[in-house]
Amino acid sequence: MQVNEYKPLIVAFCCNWCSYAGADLAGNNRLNYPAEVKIIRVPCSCRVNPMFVLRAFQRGADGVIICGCHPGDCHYTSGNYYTRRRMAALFSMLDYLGIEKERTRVEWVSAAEGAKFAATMNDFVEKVTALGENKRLEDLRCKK
Amino acid sequence: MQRVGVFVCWCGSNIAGTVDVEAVSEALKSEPGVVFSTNYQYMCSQAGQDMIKDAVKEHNLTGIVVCSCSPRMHEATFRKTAAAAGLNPYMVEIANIREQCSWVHKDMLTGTEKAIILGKAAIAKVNLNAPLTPGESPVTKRALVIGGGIAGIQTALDIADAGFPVDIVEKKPTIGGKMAQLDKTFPTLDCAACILTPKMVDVAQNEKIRIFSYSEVSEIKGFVGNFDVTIKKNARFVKEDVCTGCGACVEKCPMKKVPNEFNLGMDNRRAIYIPFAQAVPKVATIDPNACNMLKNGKCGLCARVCTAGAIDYTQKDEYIEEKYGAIVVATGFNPISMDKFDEFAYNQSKDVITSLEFERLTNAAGPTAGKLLRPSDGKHPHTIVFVQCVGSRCDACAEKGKEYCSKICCMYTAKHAMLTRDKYPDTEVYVFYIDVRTPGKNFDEFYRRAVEEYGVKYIKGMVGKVTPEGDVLKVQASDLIANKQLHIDADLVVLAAAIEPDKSARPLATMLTASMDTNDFFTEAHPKLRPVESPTAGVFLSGACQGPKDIPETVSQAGAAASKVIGLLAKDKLTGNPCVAHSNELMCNGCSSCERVCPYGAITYIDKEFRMPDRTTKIRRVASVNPAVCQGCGACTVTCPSGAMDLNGFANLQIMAEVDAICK
Amino acid sequence: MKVSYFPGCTLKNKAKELDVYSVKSAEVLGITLEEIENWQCCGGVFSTARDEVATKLSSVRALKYALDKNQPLVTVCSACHNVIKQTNYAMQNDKEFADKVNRYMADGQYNGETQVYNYLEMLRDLVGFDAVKEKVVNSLKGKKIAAYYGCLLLRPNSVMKMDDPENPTIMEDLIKAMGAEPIVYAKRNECCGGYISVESPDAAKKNSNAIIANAKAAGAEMIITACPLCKYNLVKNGADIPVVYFTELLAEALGVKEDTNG
Amino acid sequence: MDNKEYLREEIIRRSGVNPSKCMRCGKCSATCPAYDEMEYHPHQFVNMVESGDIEPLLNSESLYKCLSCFACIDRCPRNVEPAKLVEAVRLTAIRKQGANRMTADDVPPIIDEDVPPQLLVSAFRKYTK
Repeated sequence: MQVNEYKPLIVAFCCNWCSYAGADLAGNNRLNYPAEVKIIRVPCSCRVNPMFVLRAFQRGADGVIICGCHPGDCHYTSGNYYTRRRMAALFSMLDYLGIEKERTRVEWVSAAEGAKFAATMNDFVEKVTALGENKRLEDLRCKK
Repeated sequence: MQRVGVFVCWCGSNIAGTVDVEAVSEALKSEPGVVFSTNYQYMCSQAGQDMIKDAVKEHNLTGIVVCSCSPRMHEATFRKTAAAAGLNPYMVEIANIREQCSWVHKDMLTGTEKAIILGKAAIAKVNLNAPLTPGESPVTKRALVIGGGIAGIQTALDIADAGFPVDIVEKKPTIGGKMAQLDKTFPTLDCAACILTPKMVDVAQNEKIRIFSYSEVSEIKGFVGNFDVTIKKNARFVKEDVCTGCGACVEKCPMKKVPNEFNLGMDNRRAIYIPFAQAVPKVATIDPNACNMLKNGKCGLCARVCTAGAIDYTQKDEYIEEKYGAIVVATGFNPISMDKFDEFAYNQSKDVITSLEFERLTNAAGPTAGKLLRPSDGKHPHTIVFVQCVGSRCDACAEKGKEYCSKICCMYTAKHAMLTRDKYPDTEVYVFYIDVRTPGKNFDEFYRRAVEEYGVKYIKGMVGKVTPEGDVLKVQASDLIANKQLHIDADLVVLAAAIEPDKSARPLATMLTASMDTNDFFTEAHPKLRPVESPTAGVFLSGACQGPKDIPETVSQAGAAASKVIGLLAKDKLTGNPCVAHSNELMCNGCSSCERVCPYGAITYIDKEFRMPDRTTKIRRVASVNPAVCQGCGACTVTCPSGAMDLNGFANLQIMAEVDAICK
Repeated sequence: MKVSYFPGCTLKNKAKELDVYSVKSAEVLGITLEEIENWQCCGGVFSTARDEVATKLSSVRALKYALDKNQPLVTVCSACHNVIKQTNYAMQNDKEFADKVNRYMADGQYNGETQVYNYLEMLRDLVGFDAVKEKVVNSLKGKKIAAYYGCLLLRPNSVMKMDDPENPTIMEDLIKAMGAEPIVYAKRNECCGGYISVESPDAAKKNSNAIIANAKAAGAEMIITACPLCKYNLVKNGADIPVVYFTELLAEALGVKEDTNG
Repeated sequence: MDNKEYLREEIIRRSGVNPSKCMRCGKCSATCPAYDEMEYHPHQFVNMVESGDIEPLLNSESLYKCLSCFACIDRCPRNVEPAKLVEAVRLTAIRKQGANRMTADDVPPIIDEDVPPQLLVSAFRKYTK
C-alpha cells in the first residue's frame, strides 16, 4: 500500500470548442490520465487571464496547463494567437520568479485529439511530479 | 446567497461504476449555498428532469448544479428543464464527472474524490451566476451584394429566388466582371459569354434585384440584420432610366482614342461608351477624363444625336442610403502588375502579354475579332511561349510576387495552348511550368489532352529572360528534365500573371470590420466549417475575394453564401448568445485595447456623460459592446488593462471561484 | 557640396575618362569629388560568403573615411559601386560579420552609417536630372544612345536599390537630360562575361555579342557604360559601334570635355 | 556528424542560404549567362547542397564559371540565392592549400594594352583564395 505518495495539483484550462471536446473524446475512448488534472472550461484559450494562472499557483496548484485549438483553427479566428503570446510572456516571468517552465504549458489539442489530450496530461503530470511541490508562489495565508 | 440544488447522475453504471454517487451528493450537501442534494440513475431522463423541476419548486432553488456527462452533451437539456421550472436557464452549471472523471479513472476512491472537487467548482461558479437574457434584434429583409461579377450575380440571383430583395453594387458601368472578358471556359470549352450573358439578363429582369452600376459603397454602419449603407452612385452623365442603349452617341463621339479598359487597352473606345454589346445595364457612360464637353465645354455632339434626351452633362454624384440585413462581399480579383517582372519584357514589348490579354485576343468580340494576331504588327504568331507562375508562389521575403498559388493559371494556360493548337495547327506552343496543378473534375484529363492530342510542348522549367530583338522575342529558359538551357525565338509570350484581390477590398474590409489576411483576401469565419462567412456577423464572402477560385468553385461558393444569407433573412428576429462581453463604464479608461483585439468589430467607443463627485458632468470615452455582434470569446476581457471588460457566463470572478474550489 | 570619392584601380590608368570627366562634370554641377586618401582597390568582385572578411576591409576603410568626414561616398565604376555597397549592407545587417570586421579597424568602429552613391545616383538624387539638363551646353540631340548597365550596377536589387533591376531608367534619363535619344533594349542588364574572358574568351564573346546585337537591333548608334570591364569586353569582342563611358558624354554635354584633352 | 553532413552545414552557414526553400522551378538556370560553361548548373548546386552531395561540386570546373552577375539571386522567386551557394562551395575548394587556380605567372600572356586592371583584380579574386 502506498502511503503519502506525492500527488500534484494540476489546473487545466480548456477551450470549449477544441480542447474541452478533446478531453471529452479522451473520456469516450476511456484513455486514462491522472485524476490530479482538473479541467476548467473557458470559451476560448484567450479567455484565460494571466491572473487565473497566478491565482492557481497562489492557491497551491503545482502546474497549470492551457489547451486551445491549433493555430489557424481557433473558433474565434485569432484567440489562440493572443494566448500564445500572452502566455509566453507570463511563463517567462513565472520562470524568473522560480516557477519552473515545466510547471506551465500551452498545448494545442483539437476536438479529434483525445489521444493527444491524454498523452499530454500524462506527460505534464509526470514532469510536474518530478519537480515536486510548488512552494514559490503559494500564499501561506490560504493554507488551512 | 443562492439556493443551490445539486443533482448527481449515475448514468447507469457509467458514472456510478467508478464514482460513489451517494458519497458525492452527501459531500456536496455542506457546500456554501447548497440547500438540496440528491442522486439519481438517469438525470437526463424524463423522471430525472421532473425530479429537478420538483426540487426547484419545493426548495425554492435559484441555482442548479448537475454532476453528469459533458456539458457539450446535455447542458442544453438541463437549461430547458430549468426554464420549464421557471428558472433562468443560465442558472445551470454542469460538473463533468463522466467524460472527465469516471471514464478516465479506474479507481473508485480517486474517481469519487475528483467528482466531489468538480462538483465543488461548479457550485462555486453557480453561486456567482446571474440570470442572463439573450438580446433580440430585428432583421432588415434585404441583402446587399458588393461586386457584380459571376460571384455577385449568382449570389444575387439565388437570394432573389428565395423571395428577398437584393441590391448589387458594381463599380464598373456594367455587371459581368472578369468572366465577361473571357473567351472560353475550362474544362468544357463552352463560351463564357454564352453562359454568362443569360444570367446577366436574368439579373436585369428580376424584380427583386436592383443594380447600382458605376457605384461604390461609401459608408457602412450598423451590425448583423441592421446595416446602414451609403452607396455612391457616380455621375455617368447619362440618365439611366432614359437611355435606350441604342449607341448612336457612341458612334458620333469624336474622342476616339481612349484606351478601352474592357480590352485591357489593346484597342480604343470613345469618350462616351458602352463597355460591350451585352452590357447590363445597357446604358452609355461618359468618361469625364476624356470627354471634351465635360473638360472644356466644347462639343455636345452626343446630346444632339440622342433622340431619347438621355445625356445630362450636369449630372452629379448621388448618394443613396439603404438598410440591409446581410452584406455579401464579391469584389473579385485582378491580375497583378507585371512591372516588377520585366525580365519577361512585358513593359518593353507589345508582344509580351498577360493571359487575360490573350483571352481578349482570342475572343470574337475582342480587338482582333477573335483572330490571334500579334499586338505589335498584327501578324499571326507562329511560336508562342506560355510562362506559368509569374508572380505566384514567391517567397515571402522576395520583393515581388505573391506567396500563394493562384490556382487558375494551370488550367487556363492549358486551355489557351489547346485552343491555339486547335485553331492554328501551324503554331508551335510551349508551356513552361513548375508544377501542373489540376485538382478538379475533368481537369487533369483536359491538361493531358492538350499534351497528347494537341501536341502542346510542356517543359518543366522556367523562363529566365525574354529579349525582344527585331520582330522576335528571344526566350531563354531552362528545361530541367533535359538539363538544358533553351533558346527559343518566339513571336508571342504569354505570362500567367498571379491574381490578387481587387484593390477596393481593403477599404471595404475596414468599413465592414471584416478581417483580411496579409494578401488582402477576406478571412472566413472558420477555414473548414464556415467558409462563406466572414467572422463579422452578417457579412458573407463570395468568390475570389476570399481566395483564388475558378468559375465552378466561385459559383458554388456564391450559392453557399446566398443560402447563408437566406437563412439569416428568413428570421424575423435574431436571438443573440447572452454570454457576451460587457464593459464596466466606470472602470473603462477609453484606451481602445479591446477594440483592437476584437475579431468581430463588436466593440465601439462612445462618448458618454458621467456625473462627477463634485456634481459636474464630464464626457468620457468608454467602450461599448454590441451584444448582437459579440461572439463571446473573451479576448477583450484579458486585454483590458483596467479590468473593466468582463464576460457573461465566464466572468473573472466565476473562473477564479472555480480555480479556488479546485485548489482548496 | 563635397563628397568623398572612391575612384578605384582602373580609373587611374585604363579608364581615365571615367575619373577625370566625373570630377570635371561634378564640379560644373556644384559637387566637389574629394578623393579618399590612400584608398585601396575594392577587389573587383564581392564575395557573398559571410566568413570572407579580409577581402572586404578596403571597402570598409573607405566607408569609414567618408563617415569621419561626414560625407556621402561616391563611386563611378560599377564594380567598386557593387563591392562597396554590398559591403556596407553586410556591415548594416550582418552583426557577426560586422564584429569581425571591426576587430581589424584601427580607429573607431564602423557599422554601415555611410550613404553610398553611384555617380549616376548622385546625378539623380543629389543633383537632379533637371539640373543636369539646365547645365547642358552641347546638346547631344540626334544621337541614339544605348545605355549598358551590365550586372554590377543593379544587382542584387535588395542591396543596390538603385533602380528597377529589370527595366532600369536611370541612364536613359541621363541620356535624355543630355538631349540625346535613349535606346531601350532588353539585354542592357545582362552580364557581358566579366572576368571569364581570362579563362574562356569565347564565353565572354558570346555574351558580349548578344548584347551588342540586341542594342544595334533596337537602333543604337553608341553604347555607354559605367564599367571598365564591360567596355573592355564589348570592345574586344568586336563592337562595331562606339562604346564609351557615360562620363565622357556627360563632360561633352556640359562643355568641359575639351579642357581635359591631353 | 560525418564529413558530408559537416560540409553541408558549413556551406549553408557560410552562404546564409536555405536550399530547402527551392521549389525547383529552374529560373536560376534559365537566367544564368554562364550556363553553357557549367557542368553543374545553378539549380543543381541548390539541389546537391540540399542533399549534401557536395563532393562532386568541389571538384567541378563549374565553380569558376559563375560570373557573380547575381541574376539568379534577383530572379529567383523563392529568394534562394543560388550564387551565394556557388561562392560558398568555391571558397571551400579554393581555401585548400595549393588550390589556387591562377598565379602571377599566368598574367603576362593575358595582358594586352587594353586589359583593365579590374579584369585581373576580379579574376584573382575568383581564382585564388
